[in-house]
Amino acid sequence: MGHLDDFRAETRAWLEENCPESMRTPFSNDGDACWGGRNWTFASDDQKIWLERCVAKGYTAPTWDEKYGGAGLDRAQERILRQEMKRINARLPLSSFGIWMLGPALLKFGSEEQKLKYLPPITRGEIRWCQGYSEPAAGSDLASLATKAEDKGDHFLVNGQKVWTSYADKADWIFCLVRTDNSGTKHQGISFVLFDMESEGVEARPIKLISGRSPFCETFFENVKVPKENLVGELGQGWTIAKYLLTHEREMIGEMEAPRPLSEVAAQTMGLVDGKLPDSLLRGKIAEAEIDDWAFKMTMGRLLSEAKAGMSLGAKSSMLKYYGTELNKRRLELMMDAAGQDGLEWESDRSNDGQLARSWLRTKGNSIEGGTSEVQLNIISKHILQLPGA
Amino acid sequence: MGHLDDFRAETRAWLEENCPESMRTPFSNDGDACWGGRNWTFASDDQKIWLERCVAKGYTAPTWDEKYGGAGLDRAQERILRQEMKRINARLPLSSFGIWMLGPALLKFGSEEQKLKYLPPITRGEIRWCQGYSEPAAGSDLASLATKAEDKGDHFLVNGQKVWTSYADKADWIFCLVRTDNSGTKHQGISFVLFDMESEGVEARPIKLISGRSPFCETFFENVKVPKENLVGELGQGWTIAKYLLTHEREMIGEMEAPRPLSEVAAQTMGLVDGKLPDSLLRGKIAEAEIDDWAFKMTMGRLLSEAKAGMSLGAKSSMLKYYGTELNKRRLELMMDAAGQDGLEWESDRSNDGQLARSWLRTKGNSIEGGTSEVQLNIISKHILQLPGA
Amino acid sequence: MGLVLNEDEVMLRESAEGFFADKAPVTELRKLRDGNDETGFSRELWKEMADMGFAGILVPEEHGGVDMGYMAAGLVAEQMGRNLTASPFLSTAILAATALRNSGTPEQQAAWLPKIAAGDVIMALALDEGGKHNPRGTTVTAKPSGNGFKISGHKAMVVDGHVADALIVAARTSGEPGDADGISLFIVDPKSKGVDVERTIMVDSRNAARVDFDEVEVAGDALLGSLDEGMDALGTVLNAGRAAVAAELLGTSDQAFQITVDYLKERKQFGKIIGEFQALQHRASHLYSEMELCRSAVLAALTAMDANDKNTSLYCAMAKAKLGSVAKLAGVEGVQMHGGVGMTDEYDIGLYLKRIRVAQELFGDAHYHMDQIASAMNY
Amino acid sequence: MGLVLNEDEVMLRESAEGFFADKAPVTELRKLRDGNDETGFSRELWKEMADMGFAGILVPEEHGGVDMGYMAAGLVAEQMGRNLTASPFLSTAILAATALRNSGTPEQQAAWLPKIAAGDVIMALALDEGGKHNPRGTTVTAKPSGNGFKISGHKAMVVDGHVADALIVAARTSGEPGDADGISLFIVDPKSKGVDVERTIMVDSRNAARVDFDEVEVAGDALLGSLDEGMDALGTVLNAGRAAVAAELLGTSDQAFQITVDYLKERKQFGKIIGEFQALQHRASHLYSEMELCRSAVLAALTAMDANDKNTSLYCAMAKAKLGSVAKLAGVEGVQMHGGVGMTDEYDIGLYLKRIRVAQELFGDAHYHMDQIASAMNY
Repeated sequence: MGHLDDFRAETRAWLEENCPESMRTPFSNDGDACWGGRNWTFASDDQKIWLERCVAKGYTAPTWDEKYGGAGLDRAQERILRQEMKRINARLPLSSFGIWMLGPALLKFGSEEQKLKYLPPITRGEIRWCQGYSEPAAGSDLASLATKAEDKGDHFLVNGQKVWTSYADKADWIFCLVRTDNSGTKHQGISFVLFDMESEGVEARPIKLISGRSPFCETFFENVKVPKENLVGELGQGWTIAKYLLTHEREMIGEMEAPRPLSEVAAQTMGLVDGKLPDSLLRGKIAEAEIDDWAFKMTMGRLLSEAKAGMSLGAKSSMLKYYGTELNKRRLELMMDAAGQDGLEWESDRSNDGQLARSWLRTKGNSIEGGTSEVQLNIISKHILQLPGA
Repeated sequence: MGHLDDFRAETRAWLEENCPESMRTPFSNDGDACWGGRNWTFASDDQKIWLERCVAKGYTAPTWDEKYGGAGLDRAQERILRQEMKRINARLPLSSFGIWMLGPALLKFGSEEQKLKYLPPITRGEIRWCQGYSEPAAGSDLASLATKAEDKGDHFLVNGQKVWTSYADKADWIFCLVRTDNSGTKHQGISFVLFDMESEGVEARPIKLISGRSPFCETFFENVKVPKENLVGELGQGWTIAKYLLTHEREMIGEMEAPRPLSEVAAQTMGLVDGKLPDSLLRGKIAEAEIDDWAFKMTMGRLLSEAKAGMSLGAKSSMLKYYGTELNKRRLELMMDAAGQDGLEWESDRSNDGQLARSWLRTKGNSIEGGTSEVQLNIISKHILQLPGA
Repeated sequence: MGLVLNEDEVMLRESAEGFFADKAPVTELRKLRDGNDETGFSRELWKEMADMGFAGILVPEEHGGVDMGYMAAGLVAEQMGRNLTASPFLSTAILAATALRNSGTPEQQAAWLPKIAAGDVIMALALDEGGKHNPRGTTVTAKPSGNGFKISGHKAMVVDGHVADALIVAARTSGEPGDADGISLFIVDPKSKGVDVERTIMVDSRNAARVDFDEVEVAGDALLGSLDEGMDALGTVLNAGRAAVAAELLGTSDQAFQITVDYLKERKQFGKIIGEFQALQHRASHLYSEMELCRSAVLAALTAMDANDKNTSLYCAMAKAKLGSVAKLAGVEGVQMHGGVGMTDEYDIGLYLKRIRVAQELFGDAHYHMDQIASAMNY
Repeated sequence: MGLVLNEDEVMLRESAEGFFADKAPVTELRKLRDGNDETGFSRELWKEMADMGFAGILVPEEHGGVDMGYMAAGLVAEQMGRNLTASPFLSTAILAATALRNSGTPEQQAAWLPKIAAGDVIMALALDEGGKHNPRGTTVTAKPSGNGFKISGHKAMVVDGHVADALIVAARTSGEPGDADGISLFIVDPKSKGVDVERTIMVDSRNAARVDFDEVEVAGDALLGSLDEGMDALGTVLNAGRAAVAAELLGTSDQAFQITVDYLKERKQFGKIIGEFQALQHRASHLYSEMELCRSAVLAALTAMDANDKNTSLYCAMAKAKLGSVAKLAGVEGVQMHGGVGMTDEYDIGLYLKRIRVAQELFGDAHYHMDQIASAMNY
């Protein structure tokens, strides 16, 4: 383990030296994240410096190979890096769908040219990506997508509409599922293509959510020309790639960590009487949620260890997605209960512009996006319990 | 209302005069009920006297016409009788499937001869009836019953098997659903027949339940001859009669009243600390259950009033059946929680032979018998919410 | 209790149904919100509600009201709930009217009740101070000063407080926070020196305010009801408020349920109408059953109010608790069954979810009432 | 914590799996029950379990045990739970062995541990007194008397108390019921004068007893652990008991779930296998998810026991709470999904429901632990 101990010491020293003070505090709101991209404006000099230093080390995508802009770390080293960053509360230098989603897909399904072309700019935060999966008529039934890409010799001609494209209005490029063939089952004939959002015929319109925010868009494609070399994997292999990414995303969503113990938030909000929360029923529900939170974290740890030991996670990712998102919804309901009337303010400074209420509303989408809870339960029924007709 | 006031005064006086002291206490266990029948042994002289006096007044079936052994009371009078009996805690003089189930069916679908033949012995507690509906392969899917009755000229020849026949081993006669025709849909070709359990070829075997009791039987019919005049209603009308009775039964099961407030039982079992139940979470769940109990009773009252005002109860009986039985299950779970380890004893005198535990186990059947909760939810989905494909 | 509406009540319900669907549907709330309306409600609508008799629904006839009682008021509240109608109905027609008719002096009644009935005045109850409902916890003080009192302290969640012409303020005239005794009610002009009103825009786009009192002087005749015994008067006001909010929640949650069922019949996924999926059917049918219980609970509470039944407080608390719980379920299930579009501002279901959150908190959430009920029933 | 079994543990689990499925399946419990067996368990089985090393699984090697630790003990308990195996494993191999190895004098260890490992002795913990678990509420007293003590009072739910060769009794040597301090543990011979043992047959057909102590004299060396500080020793014993019962419940509820899923795949209704009904599928899948969390909770608690982690008490409490809740759900859903046959004694699911009821109550139900956890975490 000497090699790892050395790595830890080096990493700690490097972080101590290079991570600016102001980058050592948790994100206080959505605006604190650094997403990069052609039109990115840094929130502060420190944000810029921190990104640049991490890019130079390959730390925005630590496990990717160095030729793709990564640091070439193995899993053990990556964990150490994460631990050391957490130790000083270092912010994530770059938030990126390119790193979290497109990257893994390209690494597994892309050609070497594609990897070399797309991955380095992603790691440098130069190109911001968005994901074009869902369509209005499809919803949970992702595979019934209708956006079509016609073969026009050297390019595809893309026509159709996507919805729930996260930050499409701010993204530079899109990775997109399109239908290249109508003849087989709905899962066949789907392909995975990449194109520039500045291409002629692309329009992104933000959708206003119940939280008052607009992180998603409706995105329209009218005769968009996509060069053939922008196809990832084989023609018709899009569904396989999408499923791979969905499993990946499901795990990530399931993993979203609760920043502070619920009981601590509640105690601060309501105050304690004789050392106890004054609402004894809420106290019980909070204890129940914290027990579940603990058991859920233990489960993620266990399944991760099993995965490392070579057992496949498979459909269990659906269980994590289902339970994690429902638990998070419960968590925010309980926080709202604890805050009571104070948590209902929407626009005041006092409430940080209704942050709690907006977060509460935002969580309602957790069990819908990335496959609804109902879809996850269907998957468990079919693939794990093997119930007939599921 | 003078007429009703008079009736109340008369009834009160009659009860005062005629109800023996020992019949003025609640049933303390199953054995206290009087079921009557050919082989009935009265638990006490008082039980016998009380039955005989009620029979003479027509009070075992108060709303039935006098010629059928009833008292010919209208609904308002019947309510007064019930109130006055409750006032002195008078026991039900006769528990009878004949009165609760067969009677209403005969009154609606039977011929005049059948009414005159069967109803009076029912009101006198001379013939004890059981119900032959469920079959092993049918379960919730009642209409898929297979017990067949072949037309042999002057009689039907009945062959098949029933299950969940309550007290079939103790009953004198059975009212029974049989298949007289296989050619149509499964709901067609079902007929409703009556026959003597002493007929050759009838055998009833008690089923031991998880509660340790055996109120139900498996009942076998091998070449049982049933005279044709024992058919109730038309040939093939059995399903209509059965549905009528099920709705009736559903309302009755939904109506089963909780004898004592849960909170009172819990306070007695656990004791109070500073005037509160020591388990604050259980206290909250009990309050929740009592609120639901109240709202459920209010709902039964409201729907009853609506029914009287001419609005049809219809599929709402499924809602009552579903909610009432699930609530009762919750109630017994909470009583077990309150009793803790003391409630787990099964055979001691202290625990009255494990009465609480056995009652708890018994309630698990509430949401199964008379149509499972799932079947009730299906009915609500289809007939009330009119959801497609339900 | 029959809990079945009589002919007059059926007529009133139908007229309210038509009125609110026509004059104040959900699109009106959106207009007020998106136009950043200063008041958050429509004064014209309120005037029309007065013309319909709704503003004076609890005001005695001699003061110009129609005096139809709580069942009637509840039927109106239910329709407002169904349409998410913003108006001072709760604050003025229910809470203030109840306080004045039960505890006001003849002079106070003559001064305020006719104006309430005419829709000429808006009054607001300033009771809660922190995040959770806690009447006994009142810390705002009213100290004797000359012939009157000086009021100091802070109130929050004062519904319609930012547009009120008069505030009914609960203040402590003796005892300590936590005591039931020692609270008194005062009618305070918000334009008085030392009163500072801050409008708070809530998640449901409806109206509330925080109000600061800095040594606010009021005359002796500002006292509403008996000195130190304000909890008695408040008891009835809160019963009325709980029953009315429960009735509103009945309308809100039932409508949320209805639009969800409609959506289930319309939306297709995996080649099926989603209403065909049994898992959703069973959840919808469960919610239907809960809604039936809710309706009975609300009717029972309103009936008890009108009959001045000895169980009134208990029934109002139980109805508020039951509606609080079930309405939350209806909101959450509604959004989930709508799927992605349920998260968009474009669909109405989210607005229902938000209003339910606020209303279930008003005058005590389900936990508050369960605790109170258990204590009242000695367990 | 990886929470993944190592090779030794996998081997142990497999051997326990085979052993209990072979020697002590559910039919054995039925035989003991229906034959009105006097002891309620099989002494031969217990002897065989000792031969397998299970009786001495926590006994140090120098005392003849295999000293494999709590993870190992939990794996055995899980398999016993799966088969509803009745045996003195919990009372003797877990509770008594933990108490003795942690708090016993060398003499006490030498006297009892080898016999425990050999399966030659049964010991029972006499702690609870009323319906609900409440160690601090101990009212049984032990008063100084000569060189020893006199014990008086009543104990209930003494698991295996009717067959025990020795009782470990928690008694108050100072302080008042409710105090954590002032409790001491004693090893008491049930054949002593003044001890009255009544076997109580429980809903799960398993063994417990009520024990009366009427001025029972014990010598000074009967004291197990420190005088007045018995709660320290008890703390570890209860952690072990909670982790072991949680592990047993994991086996019981997982098996209840499995036989239910099997039934769903087999039973036909309305022309369909009932497992095709989506409403049942979703409920089963939810339960599956809960079972996954349960497995992690149990493994985490057992791992903490073995590592003597600072969070051991917390983890054991959380595991017991979680298993208590989910196992109840598994039992209730199991019976409901079986429909009518689930109500019959012929099918096994009812036996699982019954055992779950008893086990979830042992050493504190979910409410008890939630309350304790909240207090421990300062809220």
